[in-house]
Amino acid sequence: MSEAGKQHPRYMLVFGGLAVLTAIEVTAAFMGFPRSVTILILLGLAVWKALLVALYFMHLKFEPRALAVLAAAPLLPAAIMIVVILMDYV
Amino acid sequence: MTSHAATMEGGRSPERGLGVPTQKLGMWIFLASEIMFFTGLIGSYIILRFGASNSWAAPGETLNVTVTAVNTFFLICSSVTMVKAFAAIEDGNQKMLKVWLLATAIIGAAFVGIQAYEYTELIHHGFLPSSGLYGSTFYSMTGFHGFHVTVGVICMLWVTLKAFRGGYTQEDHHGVEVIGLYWHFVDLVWIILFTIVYLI
Amino acid sequence: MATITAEPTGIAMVEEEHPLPFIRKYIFATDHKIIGIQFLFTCLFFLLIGGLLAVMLRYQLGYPGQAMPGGDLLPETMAPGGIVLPEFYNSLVTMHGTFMVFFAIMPLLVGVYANYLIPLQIGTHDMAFPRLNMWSYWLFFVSGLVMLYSFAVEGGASASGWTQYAPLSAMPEASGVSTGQQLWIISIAIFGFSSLLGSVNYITTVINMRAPGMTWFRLPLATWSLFITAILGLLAIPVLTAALIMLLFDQTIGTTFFLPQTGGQPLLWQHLFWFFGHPEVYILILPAMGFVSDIIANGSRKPIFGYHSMVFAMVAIAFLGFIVWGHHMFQSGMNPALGMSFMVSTLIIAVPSAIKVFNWMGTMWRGNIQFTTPMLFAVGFVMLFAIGGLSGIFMASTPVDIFIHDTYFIVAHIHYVLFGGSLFAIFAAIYYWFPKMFGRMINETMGKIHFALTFIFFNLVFFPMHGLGMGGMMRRIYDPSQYEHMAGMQDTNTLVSIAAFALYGSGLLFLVMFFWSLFRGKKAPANPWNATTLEWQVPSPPLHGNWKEIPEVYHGPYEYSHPDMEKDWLSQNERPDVASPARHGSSTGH
Amino acid sequence: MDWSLPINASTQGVLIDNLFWIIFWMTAAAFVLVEGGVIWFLWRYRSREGHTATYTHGNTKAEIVWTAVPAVAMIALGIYSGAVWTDIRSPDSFPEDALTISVVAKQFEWNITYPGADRVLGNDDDFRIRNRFEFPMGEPVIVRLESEDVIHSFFIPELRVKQDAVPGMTIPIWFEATQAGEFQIACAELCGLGHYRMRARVVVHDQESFDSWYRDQSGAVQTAAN
Amino acid sequence: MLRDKAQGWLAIVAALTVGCGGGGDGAAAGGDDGAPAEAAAPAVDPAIAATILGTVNFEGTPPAQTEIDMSEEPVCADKHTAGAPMTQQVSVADGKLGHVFVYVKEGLGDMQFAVPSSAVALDQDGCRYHPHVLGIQAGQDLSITNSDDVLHNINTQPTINRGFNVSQPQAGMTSTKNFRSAEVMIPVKCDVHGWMNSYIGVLDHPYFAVSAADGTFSLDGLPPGDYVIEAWHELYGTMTQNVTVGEKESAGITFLFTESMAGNYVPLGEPLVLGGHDADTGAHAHDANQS
Repeated sequence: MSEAGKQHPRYMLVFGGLAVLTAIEVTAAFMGFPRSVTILILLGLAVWKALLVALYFMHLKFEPRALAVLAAAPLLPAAIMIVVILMDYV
Repeated sequence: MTSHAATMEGGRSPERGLGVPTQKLGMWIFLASEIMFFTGLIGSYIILRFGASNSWAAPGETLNVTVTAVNTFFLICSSVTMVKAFAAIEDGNQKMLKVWLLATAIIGAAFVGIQAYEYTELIHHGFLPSSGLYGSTFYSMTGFHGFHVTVGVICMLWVTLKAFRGGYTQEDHHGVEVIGLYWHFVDLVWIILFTIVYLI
Repeated sequence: MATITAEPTGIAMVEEEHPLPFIRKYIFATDHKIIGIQFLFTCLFFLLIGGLLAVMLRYQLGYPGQAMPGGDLLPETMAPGGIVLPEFYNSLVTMHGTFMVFFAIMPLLVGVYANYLIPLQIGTHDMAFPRLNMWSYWLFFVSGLVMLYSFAVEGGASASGWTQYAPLSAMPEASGVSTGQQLWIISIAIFGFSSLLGSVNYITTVINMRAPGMTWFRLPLATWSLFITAILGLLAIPVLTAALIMLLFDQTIGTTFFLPQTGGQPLLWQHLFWFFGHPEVYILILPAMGFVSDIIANGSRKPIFGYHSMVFAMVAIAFLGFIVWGHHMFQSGMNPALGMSFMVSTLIIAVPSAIKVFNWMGTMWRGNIQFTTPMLFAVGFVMLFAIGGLSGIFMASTPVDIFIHDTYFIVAHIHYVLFGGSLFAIFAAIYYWFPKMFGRMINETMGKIHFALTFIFFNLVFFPMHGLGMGGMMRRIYDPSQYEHMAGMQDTNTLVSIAAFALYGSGLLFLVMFFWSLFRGKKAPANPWNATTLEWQVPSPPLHGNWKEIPEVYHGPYEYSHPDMEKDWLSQNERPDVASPARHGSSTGH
Repeated sequence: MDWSLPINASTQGVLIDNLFWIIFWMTAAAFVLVEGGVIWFLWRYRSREGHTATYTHGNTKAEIVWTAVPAVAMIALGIYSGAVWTDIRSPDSFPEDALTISVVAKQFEWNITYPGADRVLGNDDDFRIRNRFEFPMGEPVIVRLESEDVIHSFFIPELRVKQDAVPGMTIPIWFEATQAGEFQIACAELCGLGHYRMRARVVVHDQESFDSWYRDQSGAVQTAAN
Repeated sequence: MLRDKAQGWLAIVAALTVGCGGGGDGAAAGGDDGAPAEAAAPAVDPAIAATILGTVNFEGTPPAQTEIDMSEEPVCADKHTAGAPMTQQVSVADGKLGHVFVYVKEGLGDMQFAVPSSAVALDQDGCRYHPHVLGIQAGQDLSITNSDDVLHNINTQPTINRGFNVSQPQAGMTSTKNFRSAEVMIPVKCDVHGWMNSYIGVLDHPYFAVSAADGTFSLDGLPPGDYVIEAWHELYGTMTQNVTVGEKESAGITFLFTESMAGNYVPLGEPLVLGGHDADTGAHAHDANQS
């Protein structure tokens, strides 16, 4: 909090980033790479965008570490859930 | 739990908690459970599609990616207007706060509108929730995201109203920050959804 | 961080000055104590309902196919001429489980005591979000009524077991229940949202609003357990909500998540349900462990044995709770290799539970044990929970589970944990905190009688069930006499049923006594049990806003029988007159 | 009711019962330790004149002991159970060229399809019998479980066999009966209002009587075919 | 199904709004109450009433009846002292076909008929339905009895009406139900005894009959007029004939079913409107019948 207030993160830069990444995504999806590659690229980009939103728009970058940890905590059970259930099918 | 360090050394601890305002902390905890909710939906989708290896239409075949891409862009815009609004009130700029909040609400509404249009189109072409697993998962995931956006828009209007009444000051504007967190989270979920539902 | 406690303090103080109108004080109350009490009364009512359902289904099992006394009051579609119909029996089984798990035990532990205790034990004025707290109660109330109402709709209440295994729960044509089934789903979805609001409140409050000096390792174990429970609920229940929504859609708008015809996966329901369901099991036991820890330390006049390992054990249980769900699915057609890994994690989770049992024994060891009613129930908890834990090892072992899965062995196990465990702890808690909540004591003699009856009849009901299970009697069976291998079991079933009626009777006795003490019990002092935690430092019942000024905490929660002290307890906010027990406090365990 | 498992009539039953009794004695010991300890403490340290509690916050050594002991016990149990589980359920444990029978559950009956003379399922000499499951002892049998509507569970107590039948899945299990006799299939998973009597007759023959029975049945099919 | 769903949503709304009022009122679970009393019938003057007498003949060899194995249900098996029970689907006695549902399909215009106060009985005896095929008027009581001391469940699978699936675990149990609207035919089955099945024809007039073992049937008390008579059989499908009867006349008709008709499309639960078959519902009914 204390960092913010006077000068803000460069929101417009982040916005540009998000827009560009989205554009890349949409094109990449139809470039006809091998499926696995496409999926990898798309997921990578999606995560990147998500991080941009979380770190800058949601200010996680400027919050106490503790809050970031708290925010990320659910990702562990979430990952466990999906991975383990997938293991039942493959 | 992570703040042992801060509070473990005995005696009194001047600084309790995470050093985060209660409202913001509450919202973050709420979002934690939202993550699990969407994991339930998205996880099922992943398992049904990739785990149980059911046949799926290729991207763009059933769904109109172009329209949705535009819609995605809208949602991102609304996130920007949202942070702008927050920045404005941090600077104590009441006028811009109102402007940006209003913009956010409107763009959010537009997003819902376009999604509604998309649905009607799809239903018109006979793609229904009852059209196999594809329909089931698609409508459940996007539907519940849309529901979240709608709720967001309503809260946003409420916050905007309060802003017009001058309810927020440079010192105290938790309301704006909290709704902002929710809004960005919904945006974040859409980023994931757009990728795995429309593009993959 | 002025904001942290500023605004609740504000509220509290303001309301001190001009008291609220009745409706805002007692009906749409935002005071955590009133809300806790609202939960208490509502849950006792649902406990009564759940018990009644159990009595009815036990009657059918004890006297298969015979007309149930008073059964003819029920409509034709449930019990023509008082004879319970199979489909109604299935509803009874389902709703008994549902009411007990969702509307009795869980809210009794969390709704009542998280609300009532947390702000008092951590030394603050109220919850972080009093209004959300109010919503949490009223949503719970509505969901309960919806569930109750489902008995009255055509086709009756849900009959696919409280686990709602799809596709039975997704196919009205298979279960014979459509509306009741949908009401079940909706009710639990509302319930989920209510408990979400609760969790957010409890977690925020504990993190941000502890009194000065109330460090993490000075929190009473009750608060610790409620905090961890809230986290479990926060992360587990949304998954159930998502699954419920898919189930509802399968029922109503023709989706096919769990219907195999178009590739839907019945097992996906089980995975999602138990991903919620197993943490849920710990939601149902962790707070009980917390209460019992407080009460045993108090009843033994001795600091809890191994405070830190108690905390870490709970954290370990909570975490492991998320990776053991598959042990409900060993025979479900899940990949056997996966079964193996789930077995391992399940066996490992037995260890922290064992640690806690031994620590409670360690606490009693060389203590100065008071035979108060709460203490009796707490010790009862330890003895019965131990049995439940041990019988759990049988089904954790996958090969043995092949035989005892879905038999009465499981029923015995779950009831030793949920009734012998959770409910005994709830009784202990009610007896222990009743004076604080209502400013009156429960008559000790009556309490001891209630304990004796409950303890005896409980074991008479549930211990024989192990035997029934070993004999191969399946769960959710309307009439065991239909099978050759259960031919010799009728006597036991009848005995169990009779004991069950008696157990319900002793429950009613408790209610009578409860309400009698509410009005006639003798006035309670602020600290009737000479306890050390903060809630006992305010008058009974505490004033609105709890504290005139926020107390300051100097040491751990269980400073009993400190050698340098005159009296045998030292409350957390007492400045030690001689040597500082705080040093002992912080040098505990490791 | 006597406190015992039903008679055991299968090879895997032996493994399961042994494991059951091993766990029984382990837990019995723990049971005596805990309950005995609690009762002893209750009496020994009861509040009375001149008796005071000892002020202690715990003892690390003790903690380590009662963490390590259960941990070791559980791990040992896990390893042993794992071995047994593999013998019974792992795909490689399935016997070659065993008699393969298809069992299809539906509300509220068991339809058993036998492979017929050629001992191969899925051709026209198969024959189907309702609620009657007959097979020889001393020979491994593979059951391919399916369900038409909801989840049922294929449970034969005396053979220590239990496996859910899940619609949309074909789940193979195998077992080998060690003695002839008549038993019952019980449905162990709530499947609707008829769940409580969704049962079928199990007849375990000795080899010869099975062969003759089997010949009659498949013969009947042949004649019906022509 | 669909009706269920719609009804389900209604209940959802109800529960969320009024729901709080709910609770004890078990009576509401009573289910079907009598259908709305219909307008008093224009009494068909017995003086002029006509009759249609008929026979259903069968040509060819009926499918072999197979034996039902009731060995796992002694209670029922013991009731079949005279030889083991056979499948009931086709009953042919020297060229005559039984279990054929014959009814007036068209010709009554919009005449209204009173609902008889007497109940139609469906008995379950020896794990068989008696009768195997029966007709009933919309709104008329159907009283279902269990004469076996075993569990039976009566699982009706209508297309138009609201179905029910109730159980009778003991001998002597009776439940009374009814169907609100005309539907030919409604399959009935017992899931506990896979071989048990029956068909119920629901009409909003009293002119229907089921051919006896000797193939005969009669439709009495008809007002004079032109009629389309349909004969329905669960295996051989339907046939129709046009008949004209004058005052006090009694016309005779015969239907001829043949072996070759086996496997014909058997209409179930099709709306009884002029203009005949509606392919959709037909197909739907068919599926419903399969499942």
